[in-house]
Amino acid sequence: MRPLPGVFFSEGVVDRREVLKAGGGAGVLALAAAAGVLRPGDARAEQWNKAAFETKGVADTVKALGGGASTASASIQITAPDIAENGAVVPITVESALPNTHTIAILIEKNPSTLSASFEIPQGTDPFITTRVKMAETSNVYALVRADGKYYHAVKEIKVTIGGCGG
Amino acid sequence: MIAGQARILIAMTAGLFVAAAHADGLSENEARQRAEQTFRTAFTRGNQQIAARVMQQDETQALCSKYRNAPPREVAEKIEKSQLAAISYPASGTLLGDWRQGERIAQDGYGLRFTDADAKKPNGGNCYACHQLAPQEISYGTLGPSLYRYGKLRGASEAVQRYTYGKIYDSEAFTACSGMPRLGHNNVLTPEQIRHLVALLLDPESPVNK
Amino acid sequence: MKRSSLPRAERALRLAAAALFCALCACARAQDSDAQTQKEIERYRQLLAEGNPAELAQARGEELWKTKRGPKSASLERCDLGLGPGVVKGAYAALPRYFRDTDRVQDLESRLVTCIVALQGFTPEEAMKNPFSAPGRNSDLEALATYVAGESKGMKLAAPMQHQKEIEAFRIGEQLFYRRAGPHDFSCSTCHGDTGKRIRLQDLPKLTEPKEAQRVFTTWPAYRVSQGSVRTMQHRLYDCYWQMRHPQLDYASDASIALEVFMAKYANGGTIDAPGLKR
Amino acid sequence: MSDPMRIRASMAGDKVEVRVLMAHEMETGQRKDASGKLVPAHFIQNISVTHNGRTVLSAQWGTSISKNPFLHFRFGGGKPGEKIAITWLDNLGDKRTDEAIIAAAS
Repeated sequence: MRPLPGVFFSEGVVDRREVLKAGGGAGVLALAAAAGVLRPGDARAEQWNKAAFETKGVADTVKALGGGASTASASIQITAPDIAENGAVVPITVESALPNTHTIAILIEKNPSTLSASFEIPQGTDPFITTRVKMAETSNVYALVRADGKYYHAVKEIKVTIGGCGG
Repeated sequence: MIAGQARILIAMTAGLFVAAAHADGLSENEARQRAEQTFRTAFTRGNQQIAARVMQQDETQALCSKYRNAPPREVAEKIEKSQLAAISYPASGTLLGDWRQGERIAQDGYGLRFTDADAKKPNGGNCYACHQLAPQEISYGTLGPSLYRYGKLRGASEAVQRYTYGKIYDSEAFTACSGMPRLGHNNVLTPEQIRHLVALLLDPESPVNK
Repeated sequence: MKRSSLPRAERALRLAAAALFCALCACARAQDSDAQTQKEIERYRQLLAEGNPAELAQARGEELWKTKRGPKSASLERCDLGLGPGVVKGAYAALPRYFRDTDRVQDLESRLVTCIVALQGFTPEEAMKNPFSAPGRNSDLEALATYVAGESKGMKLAAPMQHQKEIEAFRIGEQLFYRRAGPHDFSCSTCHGDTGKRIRLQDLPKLTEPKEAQRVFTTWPAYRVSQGSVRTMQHRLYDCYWQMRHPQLDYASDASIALEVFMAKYANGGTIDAPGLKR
Repeated sequence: MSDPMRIRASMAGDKVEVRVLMAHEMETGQRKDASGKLVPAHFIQNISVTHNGRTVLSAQWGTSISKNPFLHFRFGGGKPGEKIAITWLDNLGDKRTDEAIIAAAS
């Protein structure tokens, strides 16, 4: 896997499990706080954060959003296959055990548009969401959570395979 | 009854593996003829150039269809002999091309389907559909044997190069009714492309041999 | 542990040791990783199973079935799918079969065309104009087939193999199954003649092996995630011939139906689990 | 006219478990049609789910949500027989609302 642009590591090929370990530890990642997207409060259906959805790559997303910092958290669980049989439909579940989780966003680093979805979780709704995303290629997938006004994340690499007879 | 037995006997002598007088009426030959008629009316709205090509089986295709890919030994030998004689090696130069281009050809399944309209785009070999090659590609098929470390196990002597080129050019020269397309014989791949695939398999620098 | 806090030298050493270890067990690793790949692909399929978008087509098909359409402004509710006019439940589990009114062996889709023509007054050309959906364009036949097939869910496939024409269709289908042609020398049996094989990562059923034939034949129509659509058995065959470098297979052609009868004979006894969800 | 959603809502303990499938192309705007022309983007941008007039989930989506979207979540405070309503709104202004009745635990 390739390292994050200037965020996790500055060199070399790294073992995926170690990345996951690091992601689950205390490493601080200056990641998209996605301020507009993740803003708490009223969730009127007409709101759609165009700027946030037009960002490309995690670094660009950070810039475009002028976001703050996010902390890797072992309290965020991404459930998804390590390998997707087809990139057009990749099942992803995000569950947060962080108290007062208000928002859950899904970011796909290598997609033409990194931000895939952002969910507002009101009081009384479980901080749990399952959906299906398109992945252009093998990529890191981030779950970005805002809880108690702070941002946390988990990351998982999902491999997208070539399939079928046609290649 | 006696006639029926006689027919079965004749059929067996003729080397057929299914009794001619079938319990359900159609003899093997009749079934084949009916199937041919049915096949001929099955693609009326399709690409007629492709249709012309599939309607007309060559002798090898017809024999392998008839024997369901398990020909008797003498038929197999006949196929292998004729196919071996038809392999055309480049007049000069090495059979080892560029493994990097070979890898691209091995990944690519483009070509000759009715949606493949771009005639300028070269056909692919689609090798990974059926074979494991470079270990980095985890999405590979198993219809054919694994070719991982193919060159490491065999070396790259001229004899190995010639065999490998020939096998890709016409697999049935070595195994009659093999499931592998006769990629050179049928003009799916060019001699140049086959050379690149030979390199993918034999070059010590190729990821296949790492 | 914070990854970047490791001293560079120590990391290099560890990577080198890991590389050596991997080289020593390259073969074992290749097998392990292959098993791991298979396991993850299986997990992918399980994670998708909780919501099959084919349900959307099923619902649309049921609506279409009951809607009055065509020059005769009729619904399809009196369509005879083999068990008598109007009987949908279990009909798919008894197809393909011989129909006296058309004097032909028919599969579900060709029979739907017969009903659309006879009951609703469309021409055969109109009825078959749009057999497969495309992005932004739904196919009524696809939705209807999905609905009808779903109404046999849980039933055992019992395609009759008694009528002379059914038996002949099987024999013709068998010949077609082994017929090699085209620039790739392919026949159906090239990919479906052996057990335990796969193309890329997709398992290939041996279609003359009842267990394997049952598992695949009973799960069409299916939502194909690679195509973002429900696909039917007619489309499966059309798509196979595309891959085999053959021309466009005529929808509801006798050849397509003969191949279905051939498969159904081996799949008989399997439990219908349509609509399915596939790559 | 878009097709109705398929909504399953049922009790799971004291929570309501909701699974929904929506019929939508979710066109990315980057795909080319047969003639080589780009197909314009057409995708759901907003989702909201209400129960007794209260929003229990809302979302903003981009083009990378899969075609015929699927969603699964849980909320508290619902009872069997009560209704939930789900609304989607896409980038071309198309909108659809469907309702479902919460079923008892299965």
